[in-house]
Amino acid sequence: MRILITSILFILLTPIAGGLLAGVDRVISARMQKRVGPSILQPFYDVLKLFQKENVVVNVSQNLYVFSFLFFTIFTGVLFFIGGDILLTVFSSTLAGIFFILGGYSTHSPYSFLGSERELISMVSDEPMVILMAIGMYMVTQSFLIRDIIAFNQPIIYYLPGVFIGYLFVLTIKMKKSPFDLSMSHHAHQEIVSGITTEFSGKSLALIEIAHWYENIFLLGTVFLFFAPKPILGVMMSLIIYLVEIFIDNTNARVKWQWLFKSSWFVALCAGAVNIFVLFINQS
Amino acid sequence: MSERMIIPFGPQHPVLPEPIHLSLVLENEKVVDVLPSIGFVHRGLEKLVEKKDFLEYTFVAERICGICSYMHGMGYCQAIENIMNIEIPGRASFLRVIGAEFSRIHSHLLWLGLCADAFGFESLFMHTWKLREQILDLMEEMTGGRVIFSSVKIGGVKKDVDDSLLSKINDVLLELEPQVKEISSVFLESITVRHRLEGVGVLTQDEAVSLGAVGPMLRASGINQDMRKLGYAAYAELDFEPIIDTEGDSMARCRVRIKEIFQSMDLIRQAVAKLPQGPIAAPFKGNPDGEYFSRLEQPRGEVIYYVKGNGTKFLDRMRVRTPTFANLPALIKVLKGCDLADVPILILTIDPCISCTER
Amino acid sequence: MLEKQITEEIEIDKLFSRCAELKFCGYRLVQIGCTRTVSGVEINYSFDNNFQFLNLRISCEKDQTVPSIQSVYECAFIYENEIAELFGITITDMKINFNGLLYKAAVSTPFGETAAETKAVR
Amino acid sequence: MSHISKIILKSLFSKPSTAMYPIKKREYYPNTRGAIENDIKSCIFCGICVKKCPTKGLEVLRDQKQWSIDRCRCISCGACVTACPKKCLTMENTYSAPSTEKKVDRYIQPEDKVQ
Amino acid sequence: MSFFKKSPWLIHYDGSSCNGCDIEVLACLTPVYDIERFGIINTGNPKHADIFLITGAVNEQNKEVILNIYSQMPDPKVVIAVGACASSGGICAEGYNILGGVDKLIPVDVYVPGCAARPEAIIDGVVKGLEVLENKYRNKNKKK
Ligand code: SF4
Ligand code: SF4
Ligand code: SF4
Ligand code: SF4
Ligand code: SF4
Ligand code: SF4
Ligand code: SF4
Ligand code: SF4
Repeated sequence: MRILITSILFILLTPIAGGLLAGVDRVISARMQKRVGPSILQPFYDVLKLFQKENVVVNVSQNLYVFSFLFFTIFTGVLFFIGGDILLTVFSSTLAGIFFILGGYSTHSPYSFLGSERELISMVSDEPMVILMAIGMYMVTQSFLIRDIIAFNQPIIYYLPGVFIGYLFVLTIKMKKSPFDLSMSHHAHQEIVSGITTEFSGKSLALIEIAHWYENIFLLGTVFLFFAPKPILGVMMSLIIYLVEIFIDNTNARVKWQWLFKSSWFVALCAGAVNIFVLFINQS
Repeated sequence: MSERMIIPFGPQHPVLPEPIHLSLVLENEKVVDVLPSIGFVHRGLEKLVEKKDFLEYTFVAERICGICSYMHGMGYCQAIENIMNIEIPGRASFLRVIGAEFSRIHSHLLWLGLCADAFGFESLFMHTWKLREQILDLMEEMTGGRVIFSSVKIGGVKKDVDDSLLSKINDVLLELEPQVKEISSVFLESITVRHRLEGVGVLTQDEAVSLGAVGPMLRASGINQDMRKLGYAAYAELDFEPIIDTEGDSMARCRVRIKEIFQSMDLIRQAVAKLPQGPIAAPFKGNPDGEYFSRLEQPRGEVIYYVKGNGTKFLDRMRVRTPTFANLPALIKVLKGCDLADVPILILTIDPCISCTER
Repeated sequence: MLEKQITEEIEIDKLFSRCAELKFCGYRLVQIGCTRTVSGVEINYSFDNNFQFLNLRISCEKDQTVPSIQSVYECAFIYENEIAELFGITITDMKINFNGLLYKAAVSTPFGETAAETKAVR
Repeated sequence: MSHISKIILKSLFSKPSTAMYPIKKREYYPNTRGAIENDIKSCIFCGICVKKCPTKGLEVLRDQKQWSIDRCRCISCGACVTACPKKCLTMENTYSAPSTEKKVDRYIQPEDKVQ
Repeated sequence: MSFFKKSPWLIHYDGSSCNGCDIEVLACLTPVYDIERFGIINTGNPKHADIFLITGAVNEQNKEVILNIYSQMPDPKVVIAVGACASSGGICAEGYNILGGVDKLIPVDVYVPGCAARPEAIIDGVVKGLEVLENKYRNKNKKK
């Protein structure tokens, strides 16, 4: 019963929180650029407008992919917030990402093709670190279940500072922030136009947008995990990390995929793997 | 995975403010071949001399391009003045220098912004263009226009600048200089920016010459060539040295342009200090008869106006060879073999001005 | 400020060798431009060497052909194609030839008729 | 990175430089080139301005005492203002407003004109 | 309730403009004018756009591009012609390669005169365009 209520609450509340966070992002970015910027509710207006827009579908499978992307993103979030298995969330979020990529490939436009290719590279780049995080959490708490991880007596960050740093790095990739916004962007300054989303419009674009809200909340949730036993600190930290991501977004040029790939594996190795290794030595 | 893919780049493309079309042949994300096609902005302005008399054509010349509008008007008028032996008053020639150098600053700031945009650095784009607005405001106060100035006319300039405006020019420059310094250090020092610019699109000295490159493109490859040294307008009475760099990559071109902003500020200060009193335009009669090649240094490099008159109101020929046109061969050269992600930067690095290229 | 501008009128068949000489002496190709005359066109090849401006001029009747100088000055291709397309002049042995697809203007060879013909229309 | 951080943080905690148009109207300079107006009472319909206009945006109907300007054509070059012998044309420093139709402004001289 | 007024995304195409109007359109995005205040994003992608801003006249080559972008935009959509060139051909209308204003090709909803059109004029034009966009949406729904 509790699980059901949590799931429903998550499904209903997340778009509100996610949309607001996106609005905060827009406003703060604008202020950093010495502009006034849009209203904080702008992301909601955008999505609602997209629903009113005529739908141009390039092919049928496209919508199926978008729907699957949204479904698995929500599923990931639900799994996470009801305290399920962390490996399973990693797996299902990857699955969601794959549907998104397939959606991009399915449109046969060169821009979305290249965008999908780059998204794939981003995924390959951030995956090792994400898995290291799951392993690290297991090594500290002896459980893959998120509810056990939360119930652990101490903030996990004490044991996993390196993993945390490495995870922050890939968070920038996952949130598609500059310098790692290679695969898509809705502001017009990309050599591949809107990347994966180039061929999506109207309702399907709105669904993608909403899926990203869910994704962001899930990602901030994982940041929270590192501080779980101290909920206030945890929420504070996730919000601060979000602001840091906006800051990074505004202070960097977009890098090329080779650099993205190399740097993320490098960080995963240096910060993440070393941290895990130290843990391993201590425990044995 | 070495299948080839052709991706169309432009004419409508978010990172290109202007329509140029390139078919890029890609192998993975490497560009192996480039097939340019232009003509999207071709208006046939050169042929309009048959329909507009040589006085009216000044307005057309200014609208060859909205970025170098000032210098287009100036180059055309200089050609006519030389044919008709009109001696423009000293004050006018200094005012022309001030206008032209302000155009250069605004154009280079515009370029820096677009370049930042091309490598996905939105906040830098915004901050650079914010600085540019102050220059435009000043230009508007001086000439009446933000981009099309309608300020130069045959024989001189249309609007004089009073003392209070002159001191305002100095004040604004004083205020702007540290801000431009701050912005430019981001371009020169930020790690991610350097990652995107350094070593990208290298043009050697020999290539630059044989491909006929001009302007910052040529100077960044180590060649000392700046048409202002010809001493047109009042440049002969001002003290400056062309800015040269040796690396020949995108970073070098960026550096040259940044240094030229400060050089232009300095030139404006010199011109303001030396501005003589007197009339701002010389009267003239008759129609042009003869020919002249008028050469100017625009923000993008050397431009040539060839004007041939026949003693009537209508000119025989008015040809303009713009810097971007001369830089196209070099652009095609640097594009071959680059990464797709570098394409926008490489296109921008010649500071393309398609509208004047195609006229 | 008057810059000294030398114009050398030469025969079409001397063009190539003269360009090669200039190239050897370090001249840079500044532009190639075409102007209509009463019976044909004249083409200006402008060069610059350290601010020395030199202009080669050839006159060409409507049916004459002009040799390409691309093998001397690589960047000449862009000017030669432009002239061929807008003026309808045949340039022989072009290495890079757009075959009239550079501008793709609405009117083919908009500068095609000679000055005499335009006067008649006006 | 540090330079841009400084710029960005400074901007974040200071007032945006947005001019807030159209909430706040903008003052133009006396020199600003804008729309052409005709003081139609003193116009003599000589048609000189029509001849001088490089975009053929002006029209004079002498018999109807009408002077008209096509706002969509005018490039604010000021050639007509310079040419007018009666100096009845002026260039305002405000622009002509956007419209949903192509706008031709007609100025008709009142019958009881005093010249 | 329609949200078009709150979130108009635009695409900008430079026809054969001289860049004058062009850079003024870009200037509208920058801090001093900041049209993102109206929820506007310059998407650069016709499939995401509601407003089509065109600068410069139509010529032989770009007419297909303009038609293509226009047809790719999902309904409802609004076309704004910015500057004298886009509205009527302006100074270059007599050029041999120029067809004329944008309205020769596709229906134009708002004309912004000026050479170059000032950023303030462009903002006014876009605000006018929003009304049109809203009306188009209402009419479409009524017809259904
Ligand atoms: S860099 Fe990407 S996320 Fe940032 S403003 Fe530009 S498009 Fe948006
Ligand atoms: S080079 Fe560019 S900016 Fe300069 S006059 Fe030509 S078109 Fe204008
Ligand atoms: S380079 Fe040409 S098209 Fe570009 S802004 Fe300058 S004059 Fe205009
Ligand atoms: S410098 Fe001039 S004259 Fe001497 S060889 Fe060279 S081209 Fe001939
Ligand atoms: S030139 Fe002056 S007086 Fe003559 S028609 Fe025009 S506005 Fe009237
Ligand atoms: S300002 Fe210029 S374009 Fe406008 S009406 Fe007068 S002459 Fe014509
Ligand atoms: S408005 Fe157009 S048709 Fe009229 S003169 Fe100007 S360019 Fe020619
Ligand atoms: S209206 Fe004027 S500024 Fe705008 S594109 Fe045309 S000529 Fe250029």
